[in-house]
Amino acid sequence: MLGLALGGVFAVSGVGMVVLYRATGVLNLAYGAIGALGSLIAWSMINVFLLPDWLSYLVAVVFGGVASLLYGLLIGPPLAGRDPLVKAVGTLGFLLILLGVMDWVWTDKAHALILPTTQWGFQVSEVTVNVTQILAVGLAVVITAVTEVFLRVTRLGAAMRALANDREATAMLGVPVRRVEAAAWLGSGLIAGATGLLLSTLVGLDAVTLTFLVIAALSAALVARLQSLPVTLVAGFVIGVLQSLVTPFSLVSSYRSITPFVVAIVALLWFARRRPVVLR
Amino acid sequence: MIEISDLTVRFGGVTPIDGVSLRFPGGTCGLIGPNGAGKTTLFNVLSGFVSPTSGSVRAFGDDLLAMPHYRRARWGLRRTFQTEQAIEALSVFDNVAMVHEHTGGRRSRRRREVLDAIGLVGLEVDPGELVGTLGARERRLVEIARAVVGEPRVVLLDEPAAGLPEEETEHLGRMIRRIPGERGALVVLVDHDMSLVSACCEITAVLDFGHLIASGPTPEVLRDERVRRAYLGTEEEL
Amino acid sequence: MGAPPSSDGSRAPARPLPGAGVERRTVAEGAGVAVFLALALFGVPALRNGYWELVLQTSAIYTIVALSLALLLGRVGMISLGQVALLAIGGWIALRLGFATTMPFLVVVFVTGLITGVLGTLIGLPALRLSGLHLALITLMFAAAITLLLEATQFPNGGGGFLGHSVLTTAPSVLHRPGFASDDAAYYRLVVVATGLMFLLVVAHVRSRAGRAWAAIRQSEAAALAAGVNVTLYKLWALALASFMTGVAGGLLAASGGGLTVYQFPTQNSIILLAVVLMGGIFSLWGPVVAGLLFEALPALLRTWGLPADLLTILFGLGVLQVQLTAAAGLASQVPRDLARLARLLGGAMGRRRGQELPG
Amino acid sequence: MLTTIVNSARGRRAATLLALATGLTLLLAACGGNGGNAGGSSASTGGPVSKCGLGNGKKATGTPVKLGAIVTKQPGTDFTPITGMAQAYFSCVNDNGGINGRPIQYIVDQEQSDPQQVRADAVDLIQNQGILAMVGNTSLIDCSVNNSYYQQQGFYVIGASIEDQCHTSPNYATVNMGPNYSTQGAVQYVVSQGAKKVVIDAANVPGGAAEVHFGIEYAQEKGLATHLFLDDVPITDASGIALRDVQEAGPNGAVVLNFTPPEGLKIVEAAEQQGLIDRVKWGWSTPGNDASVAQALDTPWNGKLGINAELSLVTAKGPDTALYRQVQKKYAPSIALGSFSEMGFVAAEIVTKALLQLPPDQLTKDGVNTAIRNIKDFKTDILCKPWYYGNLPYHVPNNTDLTVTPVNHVMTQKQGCFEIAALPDNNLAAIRAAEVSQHLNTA
Repeated sequence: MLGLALGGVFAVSGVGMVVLYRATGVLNLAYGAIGALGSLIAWSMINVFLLPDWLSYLVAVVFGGVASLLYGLLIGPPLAGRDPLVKAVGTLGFLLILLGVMDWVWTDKAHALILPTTQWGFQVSEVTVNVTQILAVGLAVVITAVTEVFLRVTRLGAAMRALANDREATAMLGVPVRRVEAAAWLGSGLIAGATGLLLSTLVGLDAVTLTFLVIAALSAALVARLQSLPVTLVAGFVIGVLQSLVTPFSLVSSYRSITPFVVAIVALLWFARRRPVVLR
Repeated sequence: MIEISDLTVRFGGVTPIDGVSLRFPGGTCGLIGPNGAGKTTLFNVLSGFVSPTSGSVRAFGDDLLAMPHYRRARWGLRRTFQTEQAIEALSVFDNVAMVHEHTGGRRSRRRREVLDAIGLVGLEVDPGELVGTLGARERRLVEIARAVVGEPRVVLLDEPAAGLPEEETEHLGRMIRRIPGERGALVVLVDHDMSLVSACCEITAVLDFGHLIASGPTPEVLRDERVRRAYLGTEEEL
Repeated sequence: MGAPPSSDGSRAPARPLPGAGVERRTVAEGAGVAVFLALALFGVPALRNGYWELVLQTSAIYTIVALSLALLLGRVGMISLGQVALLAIGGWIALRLGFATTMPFLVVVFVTGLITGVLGTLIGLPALRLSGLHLALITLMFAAAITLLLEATQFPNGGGGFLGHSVLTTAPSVLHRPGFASDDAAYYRLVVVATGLMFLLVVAHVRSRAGRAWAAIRQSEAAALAAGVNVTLYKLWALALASFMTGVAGGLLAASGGGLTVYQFPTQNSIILLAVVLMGGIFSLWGPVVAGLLFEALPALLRTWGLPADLLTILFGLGVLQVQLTAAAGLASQVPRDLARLARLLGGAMGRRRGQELPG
Repeated sequence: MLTTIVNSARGRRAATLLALATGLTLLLAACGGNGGNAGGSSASTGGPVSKCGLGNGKKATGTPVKLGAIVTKQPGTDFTPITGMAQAYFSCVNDNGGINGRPIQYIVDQEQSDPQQVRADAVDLIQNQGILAMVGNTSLIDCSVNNSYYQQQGFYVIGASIEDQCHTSPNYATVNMGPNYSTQGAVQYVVSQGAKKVVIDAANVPGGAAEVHFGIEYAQEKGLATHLFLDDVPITDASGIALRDVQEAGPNGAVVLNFTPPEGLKIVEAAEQQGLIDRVKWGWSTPGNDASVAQALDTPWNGKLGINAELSLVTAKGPDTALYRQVQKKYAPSIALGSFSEMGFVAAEIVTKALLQLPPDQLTKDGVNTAIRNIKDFKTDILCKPWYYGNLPYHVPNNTDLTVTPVNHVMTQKQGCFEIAALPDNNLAAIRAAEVSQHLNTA
């Protein structure tokens, strides 16, 4: 169960990134930073401005969507025709900006944001499970399912899938490319905001930790070759469970947080084992 | 001489080359066909970027397919690309010298042979000039100079005239015709400009949808009914 | 957008490719290098300011790391998001050798470079099959994994066993300096000389057969292969050279003031290093010098002025975006041109975005 | 009370330490100080309050006396409340006659755990800024990085410690005792409660095992079985961990934790849920001395969790603690009352007293550092025993401390001042011998 909760976190982050990558070709490495900043804003609203909790959580999620959308509108188009690497490095710039802002505004003080769901728990044999953990698992499954259905059933979804294949051809077919991309930025940003809230409860509200957790979460997306949502979901859970299974073996226990990176490296190498010469 | 026997290339469900047997005896040979006929794929098989599903390729008695791709340049196989690939970060001289030094050219003869190749293609720029600052025509010529430097045995030219104005094409044609004589290399020319092909090539082969539909002396091939139909089908001018 | 979509991630941002040539080094530039070296070697120690000497010493060491990254990125077109992790590996090896053997300092540093070169090449093997985004990601994954491994093993501090770390020893993880450079000023000079040698090494390579092969690989692997370049060999060679230099930097860092801790090599430093290298410029040899200064000296300057260091993170982020958006060649080659470009970008951004609905 | 867990994930360490600092602020302190603070004057509320420096109310002018500090401030770890409180005390001194008329200028360099930076900062402060003394240094790496430099420059630092290196140098003395001695203190507490086996459970972080080895050594000296568990943080399986610890300890055993408050809290709360409180004795090193812990633990825990405390409770009634609260209120209201700021206050108080006793012509680098090294028998009610510097190869001047425990959601004193026991490895035998022979705290 604990592995599943952790895996849910990997999975839900991975799903958000894959959706965006499929629609826009951008691997958003600032994904974690967006969620972290949203959570810090929620923290300030609750603890400094004494606003209601539900409003603060809502703002955190909406902030994720808006921040992501803004980046998508401002930086996305000029880089649209460029290589995926250039686009990804661009999001690294965004990551650094967000990180700098977080360190500057919220300084280095420790913050804690505990979702109320964490207090509700129950006992499964000797292990206490809280609702936030269940929420993480549930959110991962629900978001994957909803997004998958959305991509398959709705017109916008179909347009997104088409975009993933060939941007220029899709544009020629009369699909409003920029609007579809904006929708993807917004959607993935909303998921980032929600994931950020979950993570700040499960892992802790710390700008640096949350920002770079994205690297671990990427492993699930990479196993799915940045394409398949269901595979991302399953991979996330498998990595989470794998990591918690390693815990009892004291020899490797202290190295267990390496699990996602090892999985990602193996996946990348496996997919690259046959590579044709790239011709332009 | 290049001898291609029963060559088939398959990518998943697509078969860009389907059982082609073909012989380029020497001199300058043309290879034409509508878009998607398999010309560039055939070049890619020759230069090793694509592994054929079946078939064999022998060039001057050697089994070309058995060589690793970077070794083929050393053996004497050179090519240009549809979109030119002159190295922008290097000077004209270094672009050509790079091929010379990686294909076993003697160091003592490098300078002379590189300048010789630059002269052969008629490049009238400072050899120290960076390729990145050159125009489209000069870049094409740099790429051809790289293909003819040293001791080439087979030179594959992939649409060298693409995007060039007519008078440039004539100059290009004159230059291509000189290559077999001055370098002793077999030239295979792919181009859509039929005047260039008929001006350069004694014999020509025609591919359509991966099949060889005609080959022989160029004027005859161009009159061939199947060839005309293949081009008409794609609404391309002969 | 002017730049054509390219399938090869290693391609430089846009044509014409800027600043390719050390070949075109002019007399003036040579004189500039000489003056710069003289200032670095004799001017800085003459100030008798121990603080800036230490800051610039670290800057010089990070200049080597930046140089290795710029070599991979600018010359060969291979990206690495794990260069700081490799620096940490270099530091670990140097300390391990330093504590386990009685080899002289310079030998330790050199051997460290060789071992790191081999390890870096092994780690970089995937680079032979991956390029662009996937290469960036796998190096990032390696960096994260290495950082975690180091946190578990710690740096050697004279303890026993293979790891050489004893939890009961309170000795710091410092490599002993050579007798001829035991004080800070002398060690600073040693570091500057070593950095200069690394630049010479790179210049020698770039001007040679290897440099021409790399230029071909960077632009198009297909063209390189067609030209007879053994792409695998030259990529490995580039990895080995970059890793060697990073290893040497790790050795130098291990003997710099204070030694090494596992906290100073977080994964994000590899990302920030990429940011400053892009800002400094990957095509000019001055780029890594600028990057080293941005990475180490600028934070020190801000501290001196009492400004928050977080501003730098933001600045580096903006720098990366600017370089990516304008395909600029970095501060070193063209500060003035960048400014003009930025102005044009700001002016043209609106129009460009409107035109974006159209394909191509 | 600066027991911390040097942790790879800075966030967690941060959270812990900060919670530790802010937590104490919130203490509603029923009877914190019970007169248990040896060495200080015990006084009732409204009783005497110490004065800042000369206490004459005159503003100091003239050439400033420069002091410096290096302090860690990075995402996740912020020790600046220590230097911040020292600054507040110096401001108070400057408003009260300064150092015989001259104001103190306090220059604090913040560092981010980068050895090269920390080394350069020390050079900057000593060579460029020309400081006369280092006071309030609190850093994850300053002791190991700069010990030799301070030695070479003749600087005698007064700081607070995390690393063991802070206690093994002739040039570094701290007002607290650090995690290693503090964990030993917690083990001593459970042993004094009759534990027959000691299980130590600590965070699996760099140096995690080293941080608790005095505790293990003490139990083994007493002939008790020990077992060490290192758990990854953040803890995700608190219930399993609590059960495992208790089962390993067995009947009449004890479990001693070395975790930051949020992590340790997970374990003790899980123990309560599973009804494990009374199956073993429970101990916790200094980080557990935190208001968040006291508030979170319900009445079943009353008096049953012994937490080692290195400094007095901030609510104690001594004159120095009273002044500390006053200075905080007036000069540094944004800094939390807590052990961090207490440490800064004590360090600043110690150096101010040393400076005031110097003739004007002795206010030089050598004069001041000699005076610091000669500090003996500095009495304050914030510490159990008088503080001293002395001519020693290693320093643990704060080696007597107390045990506190949560009672009805408030931290209260459980055990009065007791000595951290001398062990073959912890230098305390030699230190105590020197205390006697040099009359360091026995005047």
